[in-house]
Amino acid sequence: MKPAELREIDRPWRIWASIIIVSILAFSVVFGFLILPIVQGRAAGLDAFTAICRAVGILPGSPAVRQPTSEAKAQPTTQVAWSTDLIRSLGQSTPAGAEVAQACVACHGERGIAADPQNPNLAGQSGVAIYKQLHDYKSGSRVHEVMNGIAQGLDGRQIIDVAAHFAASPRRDLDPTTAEVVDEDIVRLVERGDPARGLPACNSCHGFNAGGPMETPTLSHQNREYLARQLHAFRSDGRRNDIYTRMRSVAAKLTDREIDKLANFYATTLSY
Amino acid sequence: MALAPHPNYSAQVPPRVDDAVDDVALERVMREVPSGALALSLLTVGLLLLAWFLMYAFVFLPRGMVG
Amino acid sequence: MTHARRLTLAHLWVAFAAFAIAAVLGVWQMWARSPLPAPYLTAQAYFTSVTAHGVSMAYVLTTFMVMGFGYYVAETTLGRPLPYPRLAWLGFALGILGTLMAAATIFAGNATVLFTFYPPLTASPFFYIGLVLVVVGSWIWCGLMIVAMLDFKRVNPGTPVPLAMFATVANAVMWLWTTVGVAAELLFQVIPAAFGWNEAIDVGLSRTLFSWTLHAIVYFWLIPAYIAFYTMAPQAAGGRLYSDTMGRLTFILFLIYSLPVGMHHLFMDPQQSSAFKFLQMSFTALVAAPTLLTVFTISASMEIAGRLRGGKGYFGWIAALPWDRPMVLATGMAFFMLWFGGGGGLINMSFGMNAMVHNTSWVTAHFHLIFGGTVVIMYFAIAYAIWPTLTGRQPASLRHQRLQLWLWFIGMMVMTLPWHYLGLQGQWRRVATFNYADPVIAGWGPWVIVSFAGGIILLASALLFVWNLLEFHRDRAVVAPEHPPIYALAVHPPNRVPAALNGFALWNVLVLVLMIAAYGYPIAQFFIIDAPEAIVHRVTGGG
Amino acid sequence: MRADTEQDILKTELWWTALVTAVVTAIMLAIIYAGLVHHINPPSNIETVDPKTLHLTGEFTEGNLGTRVDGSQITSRIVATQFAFQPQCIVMPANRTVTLRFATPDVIHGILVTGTNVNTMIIPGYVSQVHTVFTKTGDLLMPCHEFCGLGHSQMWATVRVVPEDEFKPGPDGRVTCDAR
Repeated sequence: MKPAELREIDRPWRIWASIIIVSILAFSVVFGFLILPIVQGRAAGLDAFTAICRAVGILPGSPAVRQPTSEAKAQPTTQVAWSTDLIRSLGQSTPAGAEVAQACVACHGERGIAADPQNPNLAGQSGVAIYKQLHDYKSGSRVHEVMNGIAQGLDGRQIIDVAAHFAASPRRDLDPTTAEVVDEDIVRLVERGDPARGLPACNSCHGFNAGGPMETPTLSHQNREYLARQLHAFRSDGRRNDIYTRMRSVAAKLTDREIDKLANFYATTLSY
Repeated sequence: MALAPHPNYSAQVPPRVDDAVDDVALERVMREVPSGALALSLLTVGLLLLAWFLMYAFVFLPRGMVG
Repeated sequence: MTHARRLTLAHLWVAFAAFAIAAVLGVWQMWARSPLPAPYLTAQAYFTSVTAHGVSMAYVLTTFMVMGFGYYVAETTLGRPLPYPRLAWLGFALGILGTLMAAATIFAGNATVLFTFYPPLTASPFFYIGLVLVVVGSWIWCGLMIVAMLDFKRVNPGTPVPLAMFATVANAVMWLWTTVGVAAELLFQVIPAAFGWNEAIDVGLSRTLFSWTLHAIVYFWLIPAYIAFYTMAPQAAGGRLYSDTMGRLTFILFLIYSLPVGMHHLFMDPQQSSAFKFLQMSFTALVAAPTLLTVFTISASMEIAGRLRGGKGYFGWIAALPWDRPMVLATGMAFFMLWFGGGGGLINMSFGMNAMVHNTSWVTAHFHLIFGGTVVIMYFAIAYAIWPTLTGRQPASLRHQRLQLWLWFIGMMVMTLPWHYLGLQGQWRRVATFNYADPVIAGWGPWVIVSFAGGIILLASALLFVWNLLEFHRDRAVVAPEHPPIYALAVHPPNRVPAALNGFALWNVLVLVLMIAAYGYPIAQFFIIDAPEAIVHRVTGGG
Repeated sequence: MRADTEQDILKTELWWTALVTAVVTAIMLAIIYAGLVHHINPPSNIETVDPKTLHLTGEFTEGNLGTRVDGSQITSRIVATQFAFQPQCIVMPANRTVTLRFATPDVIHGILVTGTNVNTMIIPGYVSQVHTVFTKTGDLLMPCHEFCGLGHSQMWATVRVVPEDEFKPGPDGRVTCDAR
């Protein structure tokens, strides 16, 4: 077949294919970009131009409704603001952190491991979690007679440094001799949650790098008395610096027995 | 190793027919084809369209406006 | 026997091994979701399993199947040796390396992000790098397919490229377009975040880029099934292909309409505008066209076979078809499942109507029927058809092959019909356990158990399939005919076709135009509106 | 020699293509009708909000969530967070136009309300808004339908649809599940 002949039989394909594609595009533009937004906008009291701009995504808002207004007064439970810089610097331990940490030794131990089990261990804790709590003590979002004063004495940089310092310290050794026989229902709560109560698995937030909310602390290697006290505080609304009631709503569904067993589980079981 | 293309493929020029289809028989059936295919396709696509409109009218629209 | 026999066998065995593992996981997942107590169930285990099931089925089974089958088609239809076989083996090696890397990461529990990712959740970087390696291996395959076609055209000027090869290259071209979206998402957004070089991610942008890939990838998986419909099923039934031209057009339409439509996966997303959603919906509606054309063309082809075998009347030819042949049986079942799956798809793509079913079990049912049903059952049929030419042997009886296909068909229907119903009731997706204490959800329980039973049937079929393939390699298999006819002739075999139906230059230009119209502003807007980013949440807890 | 030629076959195929086009057009027209007459759109208002400071400022702070009546507008603001909604129960009147607004401080979530067309993704960085009328009264389930992490399976809330005359906002315009 000659090239000219080839072109001859090919031409109608090219022409028709282009016509069909362009007409479908035109159809979509006429209906999607013009008719639908104009008609919907008119019913909602929007002028045609606004409706079209909203439909195409140049202006925010729906082409079919008036946007509701909000005169919200901010009532945040915490003053912590996240930023990528903050997250990054919390991952970098500096010598300045060790210096600030001297102020913590009396209650939290020389290496961030508390002698008194009423106090939390800080060694190996998530830096983001320590930062969040210190920030909340400083702003008063979390209340503690000693910690509020100490945190108010720290500036923003020092809080970051000390958080990064403890995050990089080695965690407390577990003492398996204090472990009770672990109940199956507690393990289930930790690993699977309880669908009937809408309880997610504890591990979905508190497991190591579980991908949960960024400020969640790790619980393993923590002191059982401290853990139990905090769970009770969340349940009774005595502690309310958890963002969007994440922990209050969970703790409210736990029984006394579960709180004690969970605290012991995390304090003594080497699995997470 | 010698290559062995499938001898009955349409692209082979000239095409060799060894799929045991008799030309006379093929000519005979091609007088009726595609009446059966049209019947079957119309039936299935008609049912498909019907099913879509049933879902549209009796499930989707009653569930109310959103947007 | 074919020249690239070992290459094809290696690809297909990897594909089906991944398939068998994923089938086991799938059944366990359904057990976990049912009211019956499942063993080993934790949140971590469930989502690890879902990730592995999705990656194996959607990435490993499909990619290796498409590649292996493509090499087979290239050699058997072009009658020429495959160009650069060493490169083909390199592509295979990259695929294996990537698969092993991703699998190790998933089963170590470091990638519970499911196979469609969900940034700002990020897995271990090795999960994504593994998947990228699989894609890079498939790019080598794309290049080899295109080169093979061009070589053939150069040596045989004026001769139409055989339909099966034309379709394979259409798939390769489409896949190159398709992977741009996910490659951009992974390389520029997700992998840097997974390595910790970035602490935040623009989620709206990443979802939009993924949607670019998300629909066309399905056609990448599907095209081998359509190649079998057009070029193998009519031959197996003893007939002819009704129209070679319509076959070419169908694959061209898949190339064009599978790409500027991905936003129908984002109908319910707040970061895209209704106008562009409408535009992509219009093109999605046209994706129905190639399938509906296929329904008619293949029906007509089968009708030829049925009438040649003595079938009479409007429907008598159906009964006259040789349903005892696996390829014919599978084709019939595939179209049956396509009716339900495609019908569900029509509802999914219907703009506001998507709200009725989005992210419910309805959608899970839809793609299990289309992919797991229509496509995978044709993968089985293709395997049964080409394995004798790969091993030179075949089992003495086809009984077990038929049984396996029936089990798959029944299992798929039993599993997915309840899912459709449950989806309409609001049963949502990607959940390890339901609260069966809730009165509404309690009513779903029996249906979930029925679909679980369907899953068990599917598992039985999957295991029987692997056993059937092993039969080809056993001593008791009988010698297969040297050159069994595999590909169908057209009623009017083409002796010349226009360049538009023999290559992809025109269609690539049109795809480019459509992609700019459909995705230009929707991607650019993220840079214009200065979209806020979300902080990365790393899900690497298994380590 | 055969009864029909390639041209005859293509003519049949062309008729079939015309029919397929008609089927697709019928569906498109029905969709456009739903958009024009019933105002059914996918939720698509591109309205940005910074997830990193969502809890600090603006309408999605903790004290501002839930249902609120403001003149004729009834709006409910809900935050989807790992792994709960806040609030976990919202009250809505039947047969009135209401607006649901969602945002998230962390990862991708999504919601549907069982038995209705209410369905939206909740993407960090954006406000998702659904405008609707609930017609049936009772407690409806509102689960998170998009994978958001290991606790996804236990994340759901309740939409309590009450008859219009039982929908009584307090002096601050708020209606909560507890108050009833």
